Amino acid sequence: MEERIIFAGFGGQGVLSMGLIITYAGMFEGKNVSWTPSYGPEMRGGTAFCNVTVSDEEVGSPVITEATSVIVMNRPSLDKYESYVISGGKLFINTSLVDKKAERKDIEVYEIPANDIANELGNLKIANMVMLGAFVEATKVVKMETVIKALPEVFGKGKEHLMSINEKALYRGAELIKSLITTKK
Amino acid sequence: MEERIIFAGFGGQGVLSMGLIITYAGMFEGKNVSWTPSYGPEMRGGTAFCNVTVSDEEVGSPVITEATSVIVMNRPSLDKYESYVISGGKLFINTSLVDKKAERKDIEVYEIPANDIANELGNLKIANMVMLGAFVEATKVVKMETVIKALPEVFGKGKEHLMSINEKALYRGAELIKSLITTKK
Amino acid sequence: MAKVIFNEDLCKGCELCVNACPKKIIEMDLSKINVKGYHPATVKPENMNKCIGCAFCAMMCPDTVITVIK
Amino acid sequence: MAKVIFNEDLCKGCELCVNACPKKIIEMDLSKINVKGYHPATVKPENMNKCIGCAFCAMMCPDTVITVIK
Amino acid sequence: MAVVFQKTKGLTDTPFHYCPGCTHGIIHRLVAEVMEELDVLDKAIGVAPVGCAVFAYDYFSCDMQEAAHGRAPAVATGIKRVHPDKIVFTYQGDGDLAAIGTAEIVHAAARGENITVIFVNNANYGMTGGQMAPTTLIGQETLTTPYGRKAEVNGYPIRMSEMLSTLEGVAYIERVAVYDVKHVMQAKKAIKNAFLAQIQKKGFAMVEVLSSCPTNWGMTPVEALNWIKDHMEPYYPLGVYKNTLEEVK
Amino acid sequence: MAVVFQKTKGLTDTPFHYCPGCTHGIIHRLVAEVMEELDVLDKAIGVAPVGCAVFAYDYFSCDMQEAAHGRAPAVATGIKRVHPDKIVFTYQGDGDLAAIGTAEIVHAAARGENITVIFVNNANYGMTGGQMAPTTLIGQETLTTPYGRKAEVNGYPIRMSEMLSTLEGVAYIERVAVYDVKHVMQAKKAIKNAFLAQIQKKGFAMVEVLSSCPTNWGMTPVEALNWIKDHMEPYYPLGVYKNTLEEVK
Amino acid sequence: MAKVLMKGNEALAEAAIQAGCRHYFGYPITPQNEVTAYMAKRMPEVGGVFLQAESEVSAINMVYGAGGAGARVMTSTSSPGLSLMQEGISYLAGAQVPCVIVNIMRGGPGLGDIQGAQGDYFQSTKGGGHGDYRLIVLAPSTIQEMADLVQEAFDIADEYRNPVVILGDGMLGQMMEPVDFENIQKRKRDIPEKTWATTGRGNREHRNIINSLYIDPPVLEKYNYQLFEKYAKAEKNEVRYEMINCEDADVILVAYGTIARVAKNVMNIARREGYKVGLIRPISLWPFPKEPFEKTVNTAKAYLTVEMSMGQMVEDVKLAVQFKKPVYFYGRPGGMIPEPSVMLEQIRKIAGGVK
Amino acid sequence: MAKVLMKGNEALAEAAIQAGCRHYFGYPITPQNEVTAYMAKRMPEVGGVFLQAESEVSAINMVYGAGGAGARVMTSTSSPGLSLMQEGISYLAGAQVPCVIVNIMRGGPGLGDIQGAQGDYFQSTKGGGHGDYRLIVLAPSTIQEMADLVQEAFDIADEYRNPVVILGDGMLGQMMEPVDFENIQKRKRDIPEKTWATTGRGNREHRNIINSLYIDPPVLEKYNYQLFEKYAKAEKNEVRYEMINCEDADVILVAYGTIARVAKNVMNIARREGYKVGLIRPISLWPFPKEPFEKTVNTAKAYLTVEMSMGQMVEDVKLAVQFKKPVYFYGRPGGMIPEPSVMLEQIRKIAGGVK
Ligand SMILES: Cc1ncc(C[n+]2csc(CCOP(=O)(O)OP(=O)(O)O)c2C)c(N)n1
Ligand SMILES: Cc1ncc(C[n+]2csc(CCOP(=O)(O)OP(=O)(O)O)c2C)c(N)n1
Ligand code: SF4
Ligand code: SF4
Ligand code: SF4
Ligand code: SF4
Ligand code: SF4
Ligand code: SF4
Ligand SMILES: [Mg+2]
Ligand SMILES: [Mg+2]
Repeated sequence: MEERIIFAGFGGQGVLSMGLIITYAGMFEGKNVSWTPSYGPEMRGGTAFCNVTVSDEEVGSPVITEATSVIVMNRPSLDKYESYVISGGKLFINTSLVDKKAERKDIEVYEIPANDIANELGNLKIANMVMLGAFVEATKVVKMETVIKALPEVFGKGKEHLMSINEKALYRGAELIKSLITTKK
Repeated sequence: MEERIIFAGFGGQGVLSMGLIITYAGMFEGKNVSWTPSYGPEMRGGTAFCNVTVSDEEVGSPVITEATSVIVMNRPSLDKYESYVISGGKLFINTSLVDKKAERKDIEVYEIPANDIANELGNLKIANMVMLGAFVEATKVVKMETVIKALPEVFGKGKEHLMSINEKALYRGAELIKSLITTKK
Repeated sequence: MAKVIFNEDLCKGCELCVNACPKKIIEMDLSKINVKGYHPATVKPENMNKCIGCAFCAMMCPDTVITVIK
Repeated sequence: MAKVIFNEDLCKGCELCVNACPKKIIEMDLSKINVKGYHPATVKPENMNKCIGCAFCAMMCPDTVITVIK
Repeated sequence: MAVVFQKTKGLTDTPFHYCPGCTHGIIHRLVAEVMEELDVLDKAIGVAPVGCAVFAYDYFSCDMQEAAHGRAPAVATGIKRVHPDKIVFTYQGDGDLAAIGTAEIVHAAARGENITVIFVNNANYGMTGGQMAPTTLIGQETLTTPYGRKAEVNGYPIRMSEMLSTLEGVAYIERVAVYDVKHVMQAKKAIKNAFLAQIQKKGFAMVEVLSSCPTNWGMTPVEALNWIKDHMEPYYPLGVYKNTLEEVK
Repeated sequence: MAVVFQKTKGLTDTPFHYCPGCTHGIIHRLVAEVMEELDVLDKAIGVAPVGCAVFAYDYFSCDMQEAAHGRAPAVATGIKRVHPDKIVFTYQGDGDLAAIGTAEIVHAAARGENITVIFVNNANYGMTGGQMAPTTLIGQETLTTPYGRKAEVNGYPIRMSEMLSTLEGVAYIERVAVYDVKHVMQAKKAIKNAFLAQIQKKGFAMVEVLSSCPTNWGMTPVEALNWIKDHMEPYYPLGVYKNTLEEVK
Repeated sequence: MAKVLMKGNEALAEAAIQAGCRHYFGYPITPQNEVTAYMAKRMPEVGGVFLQAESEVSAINMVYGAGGAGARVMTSTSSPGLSLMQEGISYLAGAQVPCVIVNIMRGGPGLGDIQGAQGDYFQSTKGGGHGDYRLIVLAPSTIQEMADLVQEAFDIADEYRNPVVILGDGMLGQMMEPVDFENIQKRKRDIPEKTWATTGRGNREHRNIINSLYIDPPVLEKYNYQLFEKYAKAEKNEVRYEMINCEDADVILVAYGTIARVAKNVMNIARREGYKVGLIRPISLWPFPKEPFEKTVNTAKAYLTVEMSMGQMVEDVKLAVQFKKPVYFYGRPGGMIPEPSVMLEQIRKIAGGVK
Repeated sequence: MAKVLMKGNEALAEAAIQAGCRHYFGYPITPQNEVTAYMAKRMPEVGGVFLQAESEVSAINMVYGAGGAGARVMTSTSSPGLSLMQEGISYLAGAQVPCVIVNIMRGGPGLGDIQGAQGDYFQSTKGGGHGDYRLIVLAPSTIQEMADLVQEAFDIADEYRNPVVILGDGMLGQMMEPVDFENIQKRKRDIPEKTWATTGRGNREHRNIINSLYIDPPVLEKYNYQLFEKYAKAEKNEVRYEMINCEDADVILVAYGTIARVAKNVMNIARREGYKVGLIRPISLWPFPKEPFEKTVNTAKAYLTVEMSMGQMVEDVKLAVQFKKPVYFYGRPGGMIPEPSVMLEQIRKIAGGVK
């Protein structure tokens, strides 16, 4: 098993954290993991992304050109990364901010209105968690409970008040997938 | 013909000029020439020397390890350079400042009391010219008149008042050699 | 009567213009997200007539978003 | 009564001591050339009794040639 | 209706890459406006630094050179000595000018190099993520002073305007700030003077601009303006430190 | 009879390589005497420059490091941060300190680095044959200002003591000269203060010494002393520029 | 929990501290800023010194002072910063001051970009500074190895009284992988006491002097020969490399650092396709490992060197292979990562019909 | 009188002026001080600019500014100074700014000494700065050639928009030989107008920008490839060397600069002794001349590379000879000159019985 995942969005949408959480979770589950952020001049704005590999084998290139999954949180990210998904791979689109449809036909596309759901939950900042929940549910790269275990590593211990809202968002994202899949069936 | 000459003495004894004069003279006579000074931290004192090659062929190494002639103006120079003279070569010693005798037996040694003669001529600074005159007379590397022609190149044009005393010193040095040779006969 | 024009897609939502406007008529348009991903600054049409054309907003805008007409 | 001692072989003949001596008793020994090739500074024996041991010469000597005794 | 304010021709159409609310943008605009007003855009040659303003060569609508970190004054010197009648300026951050480029700025000033220097003091290294600059205040937390800058360890913030004003080659030095409209207008005047000094061949001219870095200071852009006023200005007093200009009407 | 004056133990037996009458020798002796008198030779670590004093490591009878040209203050900083209780000093020429090493000295001073700097200003680059230094006077002929230093081309000589005194980290700065006995004695006092500042952990201390270079000035050693007095001193006023020392009896 | 997830830059910094480094001098530059930041935070906690220098020129000279004074000292930077350090590095090697210098390479030349690259191989291994000297250059390819090698680097530096370079790239600096600090294996070494350090004379008989000036050429020559005796010893004892699947390999990939990871993947894919492919991964870039080439040159059909540059290490590969077999090259400069697919294609082409 | 007796450093400076160089920025250092002094004197006479920078770091960045502004510009220094210029040189190459950089090498590493040496070959030819770039490096061996090559260097720099290095040594800088300035032969070149220079926009449509930053890796990669196309052109057109007595030679000496003169003498002596000895003297060190080796590798029995270093060019010789024949090395570091007698002895040994 080797999952090569790209998370992408605006700076400030928490895409680096999404990747980190999966990386920690993968490590906790005894997998080989690697996380590579985009980095550039410090100036904010523009696109941020990270590459995450979770694998049973040693991790080769930390830079992903053939992704098993791609998560795009905004429109420019879709434009840039759609082509990175391998045939048969998965593409997660944050439809709250992306008005375009995916063009590829050879991949599985998940449309998640992450910001809208986050808004419903009362906090726009947790759109990334909604998306992450969906991603975990759809891919099963790691278990949801390991993801929950990983949260404090990324957000800092002692921020328990944040945890419950994050968890809630994760589960909402996951539910969405369940219902989608149910729908499909 | 290739003459490889080392001039050595205290800084301030004019050894670089001696070498330069021969170099110019060699050039004027259509020879291949090269002049290499000692250079070091600017601080005055210590030993100064230069290497001069006058040759019918292209000049190879500008640094002389096997000299056809060596001119030493002080004691440390004798200690250092006596061994550089090739067998059959010539060694010129300024006996005014060098109380030691040459040790080599396989070379021709010329003992010139250059400072004393310069003193006689009324100017200690021209000891180097006395020595140079002797050297030219003994080796015939270049003609004396070419040496005279070369003087303004080294001391600057328009310093004619200096020239006559320099010329006088050159000829006194040359005479000394002539008399030495006569004596020998 | 004066008017301010926002080159919306350049706006980064920093609110320096909001802060600078003596008439306090500039606000962020929370209903929009521009190509850069920000809520752009705007003056509601109903408030535009309060603009005195002082150009304080434009002078404090770091991104040359604002043109002022009078 | 004072006395100056010159470590002759260190002397570079700069004459700063000559210049500094209030008693003007230091001179260059033109009869000698030291290992460095300079005429070293000296006080003639007949002048040594004029030395007041002020050590001005030593304080101006850049080459620590001079020791002063009093 | 007439246009009261519009974007200067001194700037290209390329949008700034600066963070939201970063006053680098304001300062750029002022420099560009001054060049337009003095009508020197066609003979100006600018030197961009390494720092957040590294892409300045994309923004000013004149010829530009991108210098190595800190070396803009040397690069500008090279240009000015080739084109003594052109208008040469550098735009530098406080890391660029006051740290790695200390020797270059001191000697450009001492030489009275006839150039104009725009010195953006934002009390940290913006581009690399907010490390201590020579201008970082005592107590200020940065990436490399996580416990606050301590005088015993890192010494004291350097007041470049004061230090450089001791040099004879300096024609004009002023320190300004851009935290409100009034000060922005003063800043523009200072920048104009610094270009005039060059036009009048008076020697080295510099304007130090107290500027914000909301991103690395961890503040909103508006809070950052206040921080300039409340924390920077007291340590870095505004004003003219040297002026040998002829009066210009 | 008692010894009134003899060579200090602060110096080794190696004879100086300096030119006849070069006052580097006097300054060396003063530094060595001060260290002997303060009894710090066993815990002193000196940093030699690149310049005529490059062999200083052969002369001072304490541990020494030879620094790259201009970098002595950085080297000294490295040493001092490892051994904060040792006595660390640099000995630097005006090319070393005021040209290539400008950034290093400015920042050592700004940091209030607790070191002592002996700064030998002889208005040229002695070691390399007498080129212009940042301290070369206007009109002075050197190898690289064969027509005399011109302000329009080379700018103005830098007064380092004045410039560095604007920095807060500085504990002690004095400019002295060594052209006669009285001034030599004053120079020694200043050097002692600069070491005391370090012992008292006051921060950065520097003594600028106006010194001669008879060889490259083309003068006799005695003429050179007069030239310091007549030409250098007027541009480089002697005196204490900063002093935060506690009184020591 | 033995393993912690860390950025390469942070692992490097932590490993240095665990190796006893208590003095760090540096200047910020992307993509190594996390080293500086980590040191700024950690050094005060362990009673060490973190000092941000005014430039890389200063930083390397502070390293000289501190190293000469006997400390375990480190600096880190990225490509342009390394260029500024070249004079200082030549002095460090010349005066035999031990220290660890980290270069987290980025794209060049000039300002270039800030992505990971390998364009500074020549600079580190052949001598970017003046004169005859050598640096020991170690190139990790995982975060764990970064931690391992940094610790060893301090020991090597002290044993040889020589600067040791850790040559990484932006990718390695920025990525996170789990690191185990508890089981780091280091070679046992006889690290001599630093009796030469300038610690103040104390009651020592002699003065200690840190110096690289030998104004008399014959003396300098002799000194150079001494340095090269030391280098010869390093060439004997400090060669490191990894060699995988080389016994039966027709085509042997040669790569170091980040790109060696990619090459390893490619090797596995190619093996699955039936090509006999091996990998030589130099870990010490100087001394360059000749041994794995000597061992394989008779059995391999060709070598394919892959670098994130226009081709630098490939010269050393050619010298090691001695032109007995073809040495091919594939590289991409400017922060781009050579494509696995291109490598595979080249392998197929080189291997020809032979599977 | 056509020939004038001049120091190498002075001839170099005069030749630069005759080549139209009107801007010189430099910092004093032995053994190249005569260049600075000469420029200080001459530039004002010809209406040019001589400026003594505050350091080599500044000097090279002034060169960048002036070269980018369209001037024919030069700097000169010696080994430690060159090390300080490495960042600037990488920028110059990266931004394609033409200029001439003179290195009158001395003994190293570190402060070393001030005698002529050849320890900076790697630094100049492989890249002492960061990133992938190349300098064109020319190595004169007589004062006349110094004058010739400097003039050509400016043309090459302008044709290629690239820095050109004149690599001499202290010996060449200090010695005097007769020089003829009147009959300097230069290749006719199409030197393009400097339409890219920052001269002020004037009525130009576009702005000119001198820059080496390409923050987007694919763009930087492409730019790197462009640079290397240029370098490939130089490798084709700018190779220079001298080849003497190689047709029948059993042993071929390989040497550049000062020591090539000594090698030539040795060749003559050896020939007189009956040994068939030839000489290959690379004049362009980069691009390194492979041709003379290709021409001789089948007939020669061995090569003997002689350098005033611990052995640097010898690597390029090996790469050129491709291990088809043995390549021996004899060198002395630290400013010492390899001994003719030792060379002879080696020749005798290598030639063996064969005369
Ligand atoms: C030689 C070198 N060292 C370090 C860097 C990394 N670097 C880029 S910008 C910068 C600091 C910028 O700070 P400042 O000059 O204050 O500008 P700001 O970003 O704050 O506007 C540094 C250290 C570099 N590019 N080159
Ligand atoms: C990097 C470098 N640049 C230049 C030099 C050459 N150099 C040696 S000493 C010196 C100047 C010395 O002048 P100063 O510091 O004033 O000392 P002084 O000799 O006058 O006492 C120079 C330029 C060098 N050794 N290293
Ligand atoms: S011009 Fe003045 S009043 Fe109008 S919006 Fe701008 S700041 Fe407000
Ligand atoms: S100041 Fe400019 S960028 Fe900021 S919010 Fe207002 S219009 Fe937008
Ligand atoms: S001690 Fe005083 S009086 Fe005696 S010689 Fe010296 S200077 Fe003259
Ligand atoms: S001062 Fe010293 S060196 Fe100079 S002449 Fe007097 S004793 Fe000699
Ligand atoms: S990092 Fe700071 S200085 Fe740089 S653009 Fe952002 S706010 Fe401005
Ligand atoms: S060159 Fe000048 S400074 Fe150097 S030792 Fe000689 S006189 Fe002194
Ligand atoms: Mg800043
Ligand atoms: Mg000086």
